[in-house]
Amino acid sequence: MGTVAVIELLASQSASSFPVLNAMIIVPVIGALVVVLLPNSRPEMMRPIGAVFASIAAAMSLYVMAQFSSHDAGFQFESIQSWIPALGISWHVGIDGISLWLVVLTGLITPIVLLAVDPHHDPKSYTAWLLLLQAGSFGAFLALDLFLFFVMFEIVLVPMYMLIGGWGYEDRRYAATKFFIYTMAGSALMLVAIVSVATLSAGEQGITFDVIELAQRQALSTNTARLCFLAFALAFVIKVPIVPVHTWLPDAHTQAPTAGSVVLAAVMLKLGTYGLLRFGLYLFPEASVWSAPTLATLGVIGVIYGAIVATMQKDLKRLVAYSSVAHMGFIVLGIFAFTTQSLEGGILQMVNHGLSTGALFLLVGMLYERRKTRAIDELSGIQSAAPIFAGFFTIVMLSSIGVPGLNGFVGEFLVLIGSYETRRWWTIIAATGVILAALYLLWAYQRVFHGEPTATDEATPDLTLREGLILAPFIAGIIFLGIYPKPLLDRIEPAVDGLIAHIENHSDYERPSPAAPVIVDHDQLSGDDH
Amino acid sequence: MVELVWLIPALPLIGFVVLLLAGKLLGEPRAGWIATTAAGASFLVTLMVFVGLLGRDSHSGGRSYELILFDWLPSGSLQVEAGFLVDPLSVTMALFVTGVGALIHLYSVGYMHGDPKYSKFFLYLNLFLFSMLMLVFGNNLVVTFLGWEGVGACSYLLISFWHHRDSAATAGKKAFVTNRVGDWGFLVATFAIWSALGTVTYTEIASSPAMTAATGTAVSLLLFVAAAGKSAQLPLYVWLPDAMEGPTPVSAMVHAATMVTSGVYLLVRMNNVLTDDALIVIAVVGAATALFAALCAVAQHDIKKVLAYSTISQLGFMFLAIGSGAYVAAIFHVITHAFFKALLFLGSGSVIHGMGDEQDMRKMGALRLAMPITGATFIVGWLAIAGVPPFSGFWSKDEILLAAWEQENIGPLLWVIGLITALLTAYYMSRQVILVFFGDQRWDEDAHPHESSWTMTTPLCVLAGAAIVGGAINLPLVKDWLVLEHFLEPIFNDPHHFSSGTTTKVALAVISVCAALAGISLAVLSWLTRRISTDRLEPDFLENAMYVDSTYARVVDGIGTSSFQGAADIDERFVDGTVNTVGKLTMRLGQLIRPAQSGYIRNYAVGVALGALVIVAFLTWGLLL
Amino acid sequence: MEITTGWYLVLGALLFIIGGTGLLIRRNPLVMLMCVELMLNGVNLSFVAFSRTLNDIGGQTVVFFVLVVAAAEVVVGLGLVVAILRRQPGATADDLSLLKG
Amino acid sequence: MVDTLVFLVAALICLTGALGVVLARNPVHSALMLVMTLFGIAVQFVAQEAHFLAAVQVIVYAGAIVVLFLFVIMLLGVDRAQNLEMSFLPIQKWAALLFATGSLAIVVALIVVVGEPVTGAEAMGGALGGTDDVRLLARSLFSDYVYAFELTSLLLVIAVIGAVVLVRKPKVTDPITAGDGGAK
Amino acid sequence: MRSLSQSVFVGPSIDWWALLPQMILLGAALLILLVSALAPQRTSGGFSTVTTLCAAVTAYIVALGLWSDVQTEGPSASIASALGVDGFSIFFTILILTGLVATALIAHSYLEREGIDPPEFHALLLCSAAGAIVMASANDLIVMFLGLEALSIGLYVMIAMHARRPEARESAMKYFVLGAFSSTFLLYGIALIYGSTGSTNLVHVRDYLGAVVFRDQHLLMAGMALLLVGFSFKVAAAPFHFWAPDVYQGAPSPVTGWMASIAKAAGFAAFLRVFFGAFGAHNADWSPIVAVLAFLTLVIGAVMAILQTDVKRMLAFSSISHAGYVLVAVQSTADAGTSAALFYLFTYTFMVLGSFAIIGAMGADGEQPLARYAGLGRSRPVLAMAFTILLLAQAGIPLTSGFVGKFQVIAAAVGHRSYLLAAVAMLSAVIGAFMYLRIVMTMYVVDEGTEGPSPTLHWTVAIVLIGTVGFTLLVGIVPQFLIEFAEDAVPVLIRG
Repeated sequence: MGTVAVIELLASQSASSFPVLNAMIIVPVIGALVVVLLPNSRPEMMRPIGAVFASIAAAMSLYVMAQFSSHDAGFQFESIQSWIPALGISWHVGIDGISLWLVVLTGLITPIVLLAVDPHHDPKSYTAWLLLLQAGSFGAFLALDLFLFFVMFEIVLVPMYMLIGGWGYEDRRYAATKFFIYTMAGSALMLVAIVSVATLSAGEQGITFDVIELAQRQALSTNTARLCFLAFALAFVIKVPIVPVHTWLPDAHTQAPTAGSVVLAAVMLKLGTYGLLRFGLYLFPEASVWSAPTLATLGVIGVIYGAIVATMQKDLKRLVAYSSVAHMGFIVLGIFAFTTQSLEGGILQMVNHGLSTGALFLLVGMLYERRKTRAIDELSGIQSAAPIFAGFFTIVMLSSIGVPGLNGFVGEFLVLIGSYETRRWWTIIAATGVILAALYLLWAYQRVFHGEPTATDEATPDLTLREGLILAPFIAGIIFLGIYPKPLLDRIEPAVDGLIAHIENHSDYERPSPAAPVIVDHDQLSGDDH
Repeated sequence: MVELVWLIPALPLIGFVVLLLAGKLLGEPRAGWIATTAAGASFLVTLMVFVGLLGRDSHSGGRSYELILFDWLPSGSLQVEAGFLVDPLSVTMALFVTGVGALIHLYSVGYMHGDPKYSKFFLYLNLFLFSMLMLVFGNNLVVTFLGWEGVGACSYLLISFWHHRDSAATAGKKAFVTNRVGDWGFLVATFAIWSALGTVTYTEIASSPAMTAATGTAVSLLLFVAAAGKSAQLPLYVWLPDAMEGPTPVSAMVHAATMVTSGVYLLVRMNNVLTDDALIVIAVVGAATALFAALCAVAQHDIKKVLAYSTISQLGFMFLAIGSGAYVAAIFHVITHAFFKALLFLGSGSVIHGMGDEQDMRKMGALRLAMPITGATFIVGWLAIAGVPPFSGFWSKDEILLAAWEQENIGPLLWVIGLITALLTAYYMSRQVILVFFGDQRWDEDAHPHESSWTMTTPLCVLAGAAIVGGAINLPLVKDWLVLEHFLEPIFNDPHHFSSGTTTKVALAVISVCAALAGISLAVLSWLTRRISTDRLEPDFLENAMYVDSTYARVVDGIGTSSFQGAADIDERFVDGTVNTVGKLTMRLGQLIRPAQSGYIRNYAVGVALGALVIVAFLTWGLLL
Repeated sequence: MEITTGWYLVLGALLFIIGGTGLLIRRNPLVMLMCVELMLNGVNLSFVAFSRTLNDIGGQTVVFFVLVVAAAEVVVGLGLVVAILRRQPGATADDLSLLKG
Repeated sequence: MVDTLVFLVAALICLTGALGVVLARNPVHSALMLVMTLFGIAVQFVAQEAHFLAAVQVIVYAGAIVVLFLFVIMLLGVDRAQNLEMSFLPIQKWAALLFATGSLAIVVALIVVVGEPVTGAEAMGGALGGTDDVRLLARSLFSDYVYAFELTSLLLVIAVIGAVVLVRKPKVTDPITAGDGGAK
Repeated sequence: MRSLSQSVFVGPSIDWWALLPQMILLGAALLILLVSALAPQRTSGGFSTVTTLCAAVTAYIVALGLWSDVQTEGPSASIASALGVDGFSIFFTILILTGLVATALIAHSYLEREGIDPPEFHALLLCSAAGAIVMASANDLIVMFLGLEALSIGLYVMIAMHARRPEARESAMKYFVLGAFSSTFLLYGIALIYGSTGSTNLVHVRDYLGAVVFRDQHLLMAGMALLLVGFSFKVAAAPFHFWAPDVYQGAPSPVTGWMASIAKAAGFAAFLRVFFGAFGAHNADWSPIVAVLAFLTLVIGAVMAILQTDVKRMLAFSSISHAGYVLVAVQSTADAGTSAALFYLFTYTFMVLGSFAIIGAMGADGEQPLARYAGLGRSRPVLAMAFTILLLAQAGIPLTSGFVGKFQVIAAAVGHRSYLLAAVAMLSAVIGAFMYLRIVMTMYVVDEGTEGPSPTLHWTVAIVLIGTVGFTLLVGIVPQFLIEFAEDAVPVLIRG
């Protein structure tokens, strides 16, 4: 019935006035309620119905994508409702090139995951939590009010916590608690910072938590701004996560159910990098420029360190988790290089990482379903038994390694070539990450898929059609983004340029102007060239 | 006609897609034929494009045609298109890539007969051909890199084609990772070029003003790192010998004719940014590699290993040429080498096939009777690589030696090294031919070797023909005969010209021929007529390739693994340990103050009383002070 | 010498302190109650002394309420003591330490 | 001169009584010592011209509360001397000592610094009128403090209920059922 | 107004409406006692409960009426300005009555199960409620003291009523001795304040402190300090908190809920009324001390809580650290801080009452081992979810009232430039979260097949749960109305 209500809502509103972003946040919540109200006697109904709602939200995100104007650097589809006027808080959501694709990703991942992964027990609460997770993530990506953002940023912990705790593996208690506490500890100081920013920049215009407004005011003194930025950064850096505050991630990923791992990797980690962009750079331009060397260094360390540690993992999921650390390191480097290419690449890389790592987790999950193990040394020669499965894995792996023609390369390349302008040596070191990426993934692949299969390996069934259909969208995305990322880049670019301009206005940073190609006649040159 | 360039890579791609979707259904041999057709068709299209290009005016850049398909990575001032560049260089490369490729496809139809993953093999081959063509035709560094990585990935897939063999799997991984080292250089070079010139498109790079000396040298060296990775130069050559784990057609195509030469192609393509300082380095490394590999080849027993090392050595020659500024010579040698080395590999494949997968030359001998065609063609290849006129190898090698001789600073030294290498080449190839086809048979009767099917022998014959006359495309002495040189001229801002007089040229040529003959006769004496005892001619030191590879392995397995493991342990114990410690400390704090909650009323009263005392003291006392 | 308010206040304070200390050192619930009474009386004394200095009757009035409170507390307190000692004869304050940690 | 003497004597009585309450080993003695203190305080009240309060003090405190104490002591038969020493908990002794000395120190300091507490406050509840403090008390009791006065009734009601509830034998005498969390 | 030594006696004017809530409660108490005395066999638990509820509701209506009056005509005072009628007092009256209703409902089934006499219990409950209201609305320190005693003595008895449990007796004794002890400090403080300002009336005290500059204010300061001690004990702020865990654990769950919510609230009401209202001029003196207390309370509460294995004890310690939050707001000495404290207390009352409703339903007191809750998520999903929401609210997770409260507290602290304290508050929230999560974990994360407990949930308790959880979420999502409510409730001392 919730569906009907939403459809009526859609029908009643004209496309222009319809607050589609709010609807995106609300529909999954309604879906969760509907699912909860369903009779327990029909467990098989839960996931499909949940998927319907998730898909409606996904459809809305696609609608937003379609209607999104690629020339507008500002926020689109904005909608502001007064929420807590007493504290200067309003329900302010909007979308721009930076958040657009993360929203779309969130929209698409959830229904797929919902249908893809069978929770084995308690489908009702499982579905409800996933839907809430989708809603929360939407909210976090769309929020333009610090309070609202913090609410969403914090609330998504609960569903994920419940998913890990309720459907995770043997060590789930530890992992779930660690995940929750670690992240909460990070955001604890951020709340203080949020309040401080709002209070200190209240001035005579009165207190507000509106991001755009605060970004324009820039009322904080340098040192205060830096302190607040550090508080923000801590929260996001833990969420990303960046070395050395990354250790919650492997545990969470390893213990989480497949769905949890996928959403965690595809969506939740992005909250960190997205937060750094939207709130770190946007609210504290000077402070972020000031801290850029440090954070870029941490990013590079993450790239190398994550890869090195990943190489030595004995658990496939842990390995993928550490590869996430490495990939996210690239993004952080890109963010704190402040060039169009690096930022665009970073944002693109967020989407790419979502696709490839998400797909990797799905594949590992499928493998676990077959073999009830994730230990690398308990598997071998799977490729002989399950060639198609191996093929899919290979494609995703190559994308994760960053082979051109697949999405992984596009993001990495842009990040690196952009960072080279401002952070030369960081980039040169980070580029060695491409070697290590090949090392750990290929080694793992060799140990799991190559070699002589044992009897049990021989028995491993190949990919079913259903699983193939689940993976298809990921593969399609991986290939498409690898070949034709233009549509994304076009929509990201204005926002990114706007952001950089904002940074330039409020700090001593100046973006490098790369040499424009100069055409010279051969004959003049031929003399002095050698 | 030139506009058809997009078809060249497209055809193999189509073949790939078809096989991907329907490979299993088509099965053997149809899958093979489809792939071969795709390759052949793309060869024909290349010919058409070639003709089209010839039809254009050779001056003022008329022979450079760019076809832009779409914007690939448009980001701010960075504009990377997916585009093709048709110019003499790319077409030259494409011609032999598709040509040799097509032949090897054909050969594989027979060679892979009966393999359970028959269709998959051709799937990979087509994909490889596609990537290779992207590499060649890419109009900018990034597209080239696409092909560059593509061929790398394909070679990974093809080397570990029989992945249930651990050796194969490892070799594939090794090839990919080692190549990645080169790719790092490629990437960084790209970044540097972009930030210096603001473009990654070849035509624009070629027409840009020179970079500062430092940047230029850095870029050149980075590009050379890339090339060294792909083209198996010191110190990154180690993957190539292992790559012989792959099926022989793969060795012929990927690891002899096409992929490994892409390093040469890259440097020639970027000839306008290479600085003299870098060129010297390239020349030296090239020469060293040539000599080193030749020495290693001397003592190999595996028929394919010999060829592998000889490939490395020949690649060294090519880089020697580049280092000496003789880009045309390099390309020339690339082409001739493609002919005879593909021929040799296919021949060896045919031998292995005929011998029932026997690769040890010590178990062969006198096979010319059992497989005449293979034998004859193999001998042609031998003469070509040995540098016996008028076979193709002679011409290209001779030109390289000449270029080395003319190198400004250390020319003579380079030339001597080249000469020795030539001698060694002649020697070990002769040794191989003798061991395989002459002498007394060392194989037991039940092996009963046999000539291979026509699908395998046809390519042999074709390639043999090419190996004989291949030199004709760039004959020295008479200016008008330098077809290739004239054809390639447009891609150079300042074409390289030989300064030596005719006498010098002739003298050098004669010397090199003598060297070749010396090598051959040495081999004949020692291996055929057994005049020289052979036991000291195969030292373990050389057989194990001077232990370079094993040293690498020891380092990687030793320090490498342990340090990585150390990092992992630190992560678990220290980094994560700290986190848990924080939690524990909080608990400890609780434990510390817990005794206060003793349960005794009077203890609690103490809390009240003393608390009151302190507060009162603070408020009153604080004022007193 | 002149007996000023200060003297009375000090006396009250001393009673208060003695009572408090007594409550800390005695474990017999009844005696603890008595100590509370001592403290209350100390307060009463201060109230009266203040009312004298301030020349204000309010202070004395308050003492009444203190008396009432004291009475009520004593009643309930003794009731508790009875209820406890009935079930645990001879129990002291220190014996009531089941709940802790 | 006389009132000085009176004060000193009464103060002495108070303090001895107080110390007696604290130090007597037998609760009965403590109770009697308490009476002594109360008398002393009554005397101080008189010296402060709070005659009526003095009377109330004697009647209510000595006459009612202390008797109640003694009654309970006898009722429960806890009129046994108990050793003070062995009853100390760890640190309790020192804590008590600290409290005593510390608060004494504060008092002394206040005497030294403040000397005579001068508060500029003027009379609020009606000036003291020498002998007829009863009337004044009554007046303030029913004007300024009438609300408090009424509230004492609430307090007494609670006290009554409390006494009844606490002291009467519980109706339900069934043993505490298992798992019901009784005494361990 | 004040009649000095005229011969004719004029009593002070009395605003009966303002008195009505207390009188209704007291009357109800007497009625219950009377009926139960006259017809003991016919006075079931139902009668007392219903009477209590009716009284509460009636008082509620009156209180709402008073609220609107105050909003329209402004605050007033009566009975010789001993009884303040301002937003503050009515805010707390409403809060206390809410708590009363909830506690009565919770107690209903509980008393039956545990064999406690309902009439006396409810009578005492009503009386202590009245005492609490007096505390909140007293403009006179002595009146406040009497209210506090009424509340406390009532509690002593209510705790001890669970006569069959040694824990109950013990905790009653502990609470009594320490309560009496600390109230003497409070009383002494009153004496000193009286001595240094000449009156026990807060209005006068404030005016006097505002007007006079002391030559030496040591008596005043000492008095202030002692008052601080007395109130800190009531709100269980460290280091005066030791009684709380033991007493909370030993007391019958409904009483624990009552203590944790209303007794605490009343304590803070008095605290704020005196220190914010009367001692506002000297806030520079007391604010630092409160800050220190807040720090200790937050940390000790949080750190001790995570060591516990008994759910009741966990919540006891957590309620200590919640007191710390309110203190953080108090030490900011601003209207914003006060309203934040009021908001926090209001929302916390609901959370804690809901929690103890569940705990009471979960079975016998004395000990509530965590293990008893294992698998509740399976056996009683709805109940478990309700508990989870209440716990997460106490952990300060967004979209619950707890978060909004925490947010305002932090805002108040930041407004007062006490960033460090704000940070400490947030971090202790994280520590606390660990403890709440342990409970949640235990309820949900169990190995396959283990069957959780299925306590019988009486409908009265169900009502309380619905109410509290609903309110917690409602305020969490749309807090505006409550924030305004709290902002209008800042104490105003006015001479009547």
